Amino acid sequence: MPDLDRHTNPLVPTMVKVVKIIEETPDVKTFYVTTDEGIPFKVMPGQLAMVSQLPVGEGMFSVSWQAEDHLQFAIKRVGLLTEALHEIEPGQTLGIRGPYGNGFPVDECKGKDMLFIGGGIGLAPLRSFIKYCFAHREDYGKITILYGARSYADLCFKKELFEEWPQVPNCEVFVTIDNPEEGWDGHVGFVPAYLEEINPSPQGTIAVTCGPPIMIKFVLQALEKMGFTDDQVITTLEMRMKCGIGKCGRCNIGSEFICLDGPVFTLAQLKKLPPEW
Amino acid sequence: MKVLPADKIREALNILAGEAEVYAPLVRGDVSGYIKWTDGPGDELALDILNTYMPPKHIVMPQTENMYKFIATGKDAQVTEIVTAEGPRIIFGIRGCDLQALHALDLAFLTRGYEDEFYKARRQDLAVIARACYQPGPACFCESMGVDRLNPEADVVIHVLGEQGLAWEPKTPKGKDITAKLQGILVDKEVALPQAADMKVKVDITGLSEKLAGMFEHPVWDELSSRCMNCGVCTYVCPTCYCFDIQVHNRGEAGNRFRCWDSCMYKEYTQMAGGHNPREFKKERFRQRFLHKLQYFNERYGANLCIGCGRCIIMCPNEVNILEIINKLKEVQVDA
Amino acid sequence: MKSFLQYLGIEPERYQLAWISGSEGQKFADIMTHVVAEVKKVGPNRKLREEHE
Amino acid sequence: MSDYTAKAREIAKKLLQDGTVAMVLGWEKGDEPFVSAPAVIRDAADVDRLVVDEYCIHDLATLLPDYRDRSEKIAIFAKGCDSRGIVRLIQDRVMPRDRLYIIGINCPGMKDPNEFIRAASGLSKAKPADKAVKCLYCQYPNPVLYDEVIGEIQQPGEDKRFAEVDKIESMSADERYEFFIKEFSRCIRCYACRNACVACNCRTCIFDETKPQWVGRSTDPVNNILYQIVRSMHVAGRCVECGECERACPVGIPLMLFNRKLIKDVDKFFGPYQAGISLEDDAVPPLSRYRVDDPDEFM
Repeated sequence: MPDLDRHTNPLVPTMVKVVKIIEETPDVKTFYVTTDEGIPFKVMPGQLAMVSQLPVGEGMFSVSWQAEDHLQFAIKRVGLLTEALHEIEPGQTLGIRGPYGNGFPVDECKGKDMLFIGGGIGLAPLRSFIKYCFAHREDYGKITILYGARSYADLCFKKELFEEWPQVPNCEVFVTIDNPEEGWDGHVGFVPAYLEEINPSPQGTIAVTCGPPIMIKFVLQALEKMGFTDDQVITTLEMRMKCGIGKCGRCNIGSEFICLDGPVFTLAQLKKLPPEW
Repeated sequence: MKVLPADKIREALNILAGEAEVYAPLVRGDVSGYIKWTDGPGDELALDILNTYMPPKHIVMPQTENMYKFIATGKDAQVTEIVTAEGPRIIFGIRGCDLQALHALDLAFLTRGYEDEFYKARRQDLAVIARACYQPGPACFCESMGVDRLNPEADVVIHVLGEQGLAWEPKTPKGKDITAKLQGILVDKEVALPQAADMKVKVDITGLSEKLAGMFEHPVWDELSSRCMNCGVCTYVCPTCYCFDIQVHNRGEAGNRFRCWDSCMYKEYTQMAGGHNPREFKKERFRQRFLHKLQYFNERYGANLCIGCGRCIIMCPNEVNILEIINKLKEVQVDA
Repeated sequence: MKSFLQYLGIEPERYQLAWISGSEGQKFADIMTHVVAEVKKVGPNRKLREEHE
Repeated sequence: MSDYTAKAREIAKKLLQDGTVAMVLGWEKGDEPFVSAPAVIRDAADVDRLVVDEYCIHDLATLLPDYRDRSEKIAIFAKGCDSRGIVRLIQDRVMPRDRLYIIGINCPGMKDPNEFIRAASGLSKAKPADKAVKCLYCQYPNPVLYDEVIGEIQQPGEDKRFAEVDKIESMSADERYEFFIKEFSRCIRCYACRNACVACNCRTCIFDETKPQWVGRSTDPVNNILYQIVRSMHVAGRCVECGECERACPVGIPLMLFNRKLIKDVDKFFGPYQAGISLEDDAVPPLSRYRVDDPDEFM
């Protein structure tokens, strides 16, 4: 009989407690989870974890930040599990297993200027990398963050976006919303178009993008137009996942499994895979 | 050569079943499969049919397999038991094709990153008594898929001699242990092994995996998939298809999470909560199945995920035929 | 449905259907009493239960 | 049926050549004489691939929903049972009548290629039958709807469709339950019965629905039988008795015992009614319409 507290079975969750819940937008909440002994496991920016609410179900989420004593997940309400998660209150026990996936290439990006382009809930995975860059500020050059959502209400992490991140040295934050609305005097328009307006230089820069598939598609085109090479562009993919360990089969794109070999790919890697994402 | 006389086969299986779960090719009503040997009424040991309809994969990955039990009360939740099915198992009479399928499953479940502990528990104490296959069937093409049907890599190899019983050839220490248990009923005898018939169907797949890498968007997939109706028969009767789903079952506070076979043929398989489905249509799902078998698995693990048993050809209600597909894929021109 | 469940071997007493308007409180009570009495007659159901370990 | 093929090729060639249709859904030969397989022909030069012989058992109408969101006109070969399936698809608004050119086949009954393949494969010792199980009780050998028809008018056999249902009904409740549990214990939940069914044409099937999930995915006799209860109730009054579900079943579950029971009940409570024999308004399946005098007994 395996030891339930210290089992090593990658398909069986460890129990964690939700200690704090933040309402980011009408349909996004951030959950802080931890155990009595501290964080359940260490994660690198961009890595994933399988979160389960017993008995509802399990879902793969990107860890939006690993703090000293807890993990954060920003979760959008889209399906059965996420609806259930949005109902819970602090003190709830959840299951968690991971970390899964490759994460962002934080070391390879050292010494570069960083351009982060996010849309909607796509900022959640980017945030782990952005905050990592801030925590190791001297390792990275200029940091540019471009973020858009449908409306002001739909912007995630507002406090960081408007108050904290713009204060970081050598960091610029651009925010846009899809349609004009009262009280918003910032930029209006889609992310790819705004990106072209800002027209960042590809020189010594790594672009990291995450968002809805259609946004990613146009952002990639825009970056290419601006002269970014395929090696300079990083994106994260999503697929339906069940096991998280490259066994159950469904999250493959070609012979790569998103849960194991991804979710982070450079555009150069993606172009070698079948266009099924 | 050791020989297990025909009239002692049942006795031998009963002896082995006393110490391990024994899975043997049995016919039970309309179906045949590697079914747990209980010497029960209605089960007929099938050494005289070519192969069983259902593959032996369920021995290492049951169609429904409990993973762990839990209790969830209010805000609390805990896992109460991890169900790992350890213990000795013996597969009796498996052929080279199905054995190679098992090796492909080993690659998927035990290599490249994580080990699947549920699979491993069932696999590690598994002994294989494989059968040399002298008379391949008309849909068989295992040799083209690299199977050694006459010398399967197993703990014991048996050769079916008809009325004389089975020639019994232990190959490994594990096989010698099993043989020792049958000491009383095995006899030493000179026997002539059967004459091996040639395999009628041959297909050369050299270079196919590489060619397919450039054919993802080829229009031929439309034509090839037109006949398919996207049911999951081929994936479930395939000894190498291993995709699974993880599901939960609960009654009140207690429940268990289990996994069950899943199929890339179903729309739900890749349906994401947010609505997007990367393999929304029949063609995409069909293509996924064949590319997984003939290209992706090869790229990742260096082996084919098809072992030429022919079950999918035999069972498909709409006559989709993997041989025909391989041949057409080989024929089409790919623009460089 | 009733006929079909019966065909599967389920006792017909276990599946009953009636139209009751929101205003027919007494009818609701009567029918529920009737259903309970009928089901008690056939005893606990052992069929179509998930014996899922 | 020896002259059917030549006639079929001639018709298909003309339709493709004069642009009446963009594609033809028919059959072609596989690599064994007893294999005929569904085929899509788009080019008049390919019509010689077409065959119509005694192994053309597949209901091609099952493939029509693949083309529902397009606009090309399709020629389709249809036996009696298949034509009833086409009526279903038209009534269910899956395929408009004017997108179809139906080439009817007066059908003397088919052989099941799968029985032959299985017998030849060495996996089974069963002998293939001269007439497929699904054709034994056929009451509609001649198409009910067509633009053109091939072959001699066929006479249906004696109507013994419900003989086996009657047999089950004469058993005790416990015997019936035991019988069905035993049959369904071997179901592998491959959903071939669903996918082979022309009445199963929902865009999102209830069994693929995950929000919520209606039927458990675990394979055990009870969940298997619940799956089949839902499936057969879903096609009650719409099943055209083509028998494809039972033919497609890889483990030989007698699924028509479910369908025929429901056909019998629908006919008894709402009838006389036969699914898919007419496009008239009053031929809409009884469970798809409301009438104040609908009987309560079916509920």
